[in-house]
Amino acid sequence: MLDKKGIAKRIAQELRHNWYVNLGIGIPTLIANYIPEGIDVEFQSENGILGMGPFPLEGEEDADMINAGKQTITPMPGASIFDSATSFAMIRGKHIQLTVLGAMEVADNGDIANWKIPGRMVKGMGGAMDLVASADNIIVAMMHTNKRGESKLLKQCSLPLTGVKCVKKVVTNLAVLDITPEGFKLIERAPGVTVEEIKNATEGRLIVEGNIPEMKID
Amino acid sequence: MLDKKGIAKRIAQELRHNWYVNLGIGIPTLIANYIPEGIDVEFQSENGILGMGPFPLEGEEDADMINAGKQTITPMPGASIFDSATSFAMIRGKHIQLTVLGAMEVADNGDIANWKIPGRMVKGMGGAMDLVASADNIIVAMMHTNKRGESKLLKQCSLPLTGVKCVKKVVTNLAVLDITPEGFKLIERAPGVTVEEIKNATEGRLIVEGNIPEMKID
Amino acid sequence: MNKLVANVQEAVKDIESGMTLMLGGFGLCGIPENCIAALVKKGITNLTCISNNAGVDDFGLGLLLQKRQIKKMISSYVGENDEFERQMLSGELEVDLIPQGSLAARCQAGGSGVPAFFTPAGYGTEVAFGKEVRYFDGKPHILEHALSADFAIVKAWKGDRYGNLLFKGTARNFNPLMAMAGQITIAEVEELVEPGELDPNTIHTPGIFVQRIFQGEKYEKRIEQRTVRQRENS
Amino acid sequence: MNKLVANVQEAVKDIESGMTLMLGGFGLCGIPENCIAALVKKGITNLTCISNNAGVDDFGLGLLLQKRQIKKMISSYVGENDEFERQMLSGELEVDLIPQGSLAARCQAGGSGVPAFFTPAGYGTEVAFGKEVRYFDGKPHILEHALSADFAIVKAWKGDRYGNLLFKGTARNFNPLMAMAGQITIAEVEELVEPGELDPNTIHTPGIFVQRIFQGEKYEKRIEQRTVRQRENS
Repeated sequence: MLDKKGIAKRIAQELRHNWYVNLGIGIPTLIANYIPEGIDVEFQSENGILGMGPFPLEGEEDADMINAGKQTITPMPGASIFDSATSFAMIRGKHIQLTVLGAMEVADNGDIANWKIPGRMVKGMGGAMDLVASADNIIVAMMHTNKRGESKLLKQCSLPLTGVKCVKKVVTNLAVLDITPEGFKLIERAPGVTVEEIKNATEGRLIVEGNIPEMKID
Repeated sequence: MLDKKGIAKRIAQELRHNWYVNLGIGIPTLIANYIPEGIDVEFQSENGILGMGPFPLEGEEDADMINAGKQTITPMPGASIFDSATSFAMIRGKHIQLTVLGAMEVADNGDIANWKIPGRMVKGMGGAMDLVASADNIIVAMMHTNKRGESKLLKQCSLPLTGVKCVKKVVTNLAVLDITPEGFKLIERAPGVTVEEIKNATEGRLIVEGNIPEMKID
Repeated sequence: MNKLVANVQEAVKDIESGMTLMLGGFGLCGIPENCIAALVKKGITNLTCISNNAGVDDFGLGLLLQKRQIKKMISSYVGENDEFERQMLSGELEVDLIPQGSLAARCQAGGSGVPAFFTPAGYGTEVAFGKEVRYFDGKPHILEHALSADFAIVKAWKGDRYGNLLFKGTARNFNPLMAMAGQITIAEVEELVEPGELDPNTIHTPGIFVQRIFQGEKYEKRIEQRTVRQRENS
Repeated sequence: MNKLVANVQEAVKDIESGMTLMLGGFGLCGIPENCIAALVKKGITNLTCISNNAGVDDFGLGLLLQKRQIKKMISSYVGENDEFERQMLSGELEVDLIPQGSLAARCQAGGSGVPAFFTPAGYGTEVAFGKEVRYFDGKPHILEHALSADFAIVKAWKGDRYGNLLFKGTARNFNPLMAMAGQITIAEVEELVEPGELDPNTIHTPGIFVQRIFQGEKYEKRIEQRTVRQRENS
């Protein structure tokens, strides 16, 4: 079973050289710490920066330099700053090769819900709806089940949708799954996790074909 | 009767303090030379500059600093440069208080034609269609008749239109006319020009009410 | 083209109850602190505020929420604010949540004379309720309309009395877009400079979009998430 | 993110006959001189060129017109070019003339994932033939669609190997918009600088929009209308 760092490490293996990447808040943000050797990627944050670098050294925080999670950051050499319209032109215009975001629920047709629990939690969608409606390559990073042990990989989302038929891949603490026309296709198991455990934790249609390898995470 | 300079001088009287103004190619460009005392205006050129100043001194021409007529210009202190989309955002978004342009024909309902003579002259509309479709205050500067002595102020344009029902005022070598629901309303006569002469040179509906004053041009 | 006003009171003097305001900023980054404080003091109410976020409980637009001066918020993300959530869930506050990219594009469209455009964002979600759907290249899009406001209030780093603005870092965000979309646009700046000091080639907001400008005071520039990395041992 | 290519030949190597190209510039101001020369030399034909103007008889896109390499032009203003007018009136050249603001907005939309938008420009004229008309606030608008291209070719003043670009003066014009809209965008620059040399805060085109960059040579930067004023006697 993976912890959050493990999920981030596994998704980092999906990065390809020269990709522009948008990382959502939470687990996705951790991915920046595990970029594979020899892979050069640039991070976009939708509040208006491309070439986002590490957090500043203590005492060097700049209130005018934050990411979409409102965290203080630094720009890399070669970074650029732009307004919100240009930022979403990048996103909507498919200039970003990978988007990773968290979710409350994912359905086996690629629907995603991650912005609202009616009557209880209404934080808003932020940039998530633009991201999922536009990106060709969307990976969801999340726990396989919620705090009550219920599956978050569903036949159909019960919460208000963020986007329809858009998620391409899900990486959880238990497994890596592709979204296919037939449902969640199991690609890899987390270390020490059995196919049976994944089946039990997955409410949506699950396809298990042949031998399912265990993830390789160092 | 006015010459081109005279037309420009008369239109310059329409300028109001703190207006942003877009001047078309030809007679309109001359207006910049006759800004009344105490009136502060800023000129926009649709190729991407606000705060257009005079031509450069000889030897100081910069190929990267031109106006929409492709003439070398200089920026005024406080000028700004922008791309073509932002430039037309200013125009379409009604941020410009006055647009002056030339025309081949104007109809008495405010239609204008100035971009094409089918089969003979096809230079394109440039920014004219955006300007006339958007601006609330459009003045046409032109000769009252064409080279063959035919009226350019018509019941209906014969040439392909640039815009419909958009012109507010016409200043010609003979007269100043407002466009009203009833047609061209004669406002002023050029020095030495009679109402009769204006009537004879105007094919469209012409309204002459009361005494028509002569223009005051110094 | 002198757009300079003496101070913040002068800048907001004719903002009245019931008006629609756009306010720049992302979280607390790049918000017009002086104007918000003046609006709180003015005590006007029933405002409709278009702003990506709604501040935090005790800063930014949270200050106007505390005093119940806002009737309706049009935003994309309103977490980080308990009072907001309480007013919304209790129904005291109307809230229109829209995708961040659509919000940015709708402000820009409002200032650009583009009344409506198609975007894929929100298709198939409750954001699309009642909106026209059309397919382009086989992909569904929804029609979104331009936003405008009685006043747009933005915060810039530097500006001159012609209204030219330069923003700093990610404090730019929505500010240049909203500056385009206000019937009247007010800019507060950290530093007022002489016309000509800003390089015409790198001005972010040309002065034509700004009607009033003044130099703000005592910027707090609060940081929401102070994240730092360790200094390596030397 | 190294987008640097060795030279212009490398940059245009896979541009083929029949493709659609966007080319930045207004008149001869800010045109990609090196790439145009290389396309002439390559001798490819049947090109569709999206460019505000069509150059003059012996410079800019006029060079491609001379050699009959262009099948179709999508432009707003094509005066200043006799050969162009001859080819168009004789029917050798297809021409789609569109309002300048719509051209700019359609390129920007193409790069921004906005497939269509409404604009008032061209309503009631032949530009509106066959286009949807809709009223907003009582005013008629027409629906215009996004433009895109196999290659966008732009010219910048300075750029770095990440693809970040800075334009100079009014040579900016259509360049940043077209840079957004190319499947592949090629930038030729007068001066190549190291990443970090350009101020992130004032970059005009973020590198994400550029796939190839190289330093151009021997810029002629021809002036179409050399207008000057007299020096006052001193």
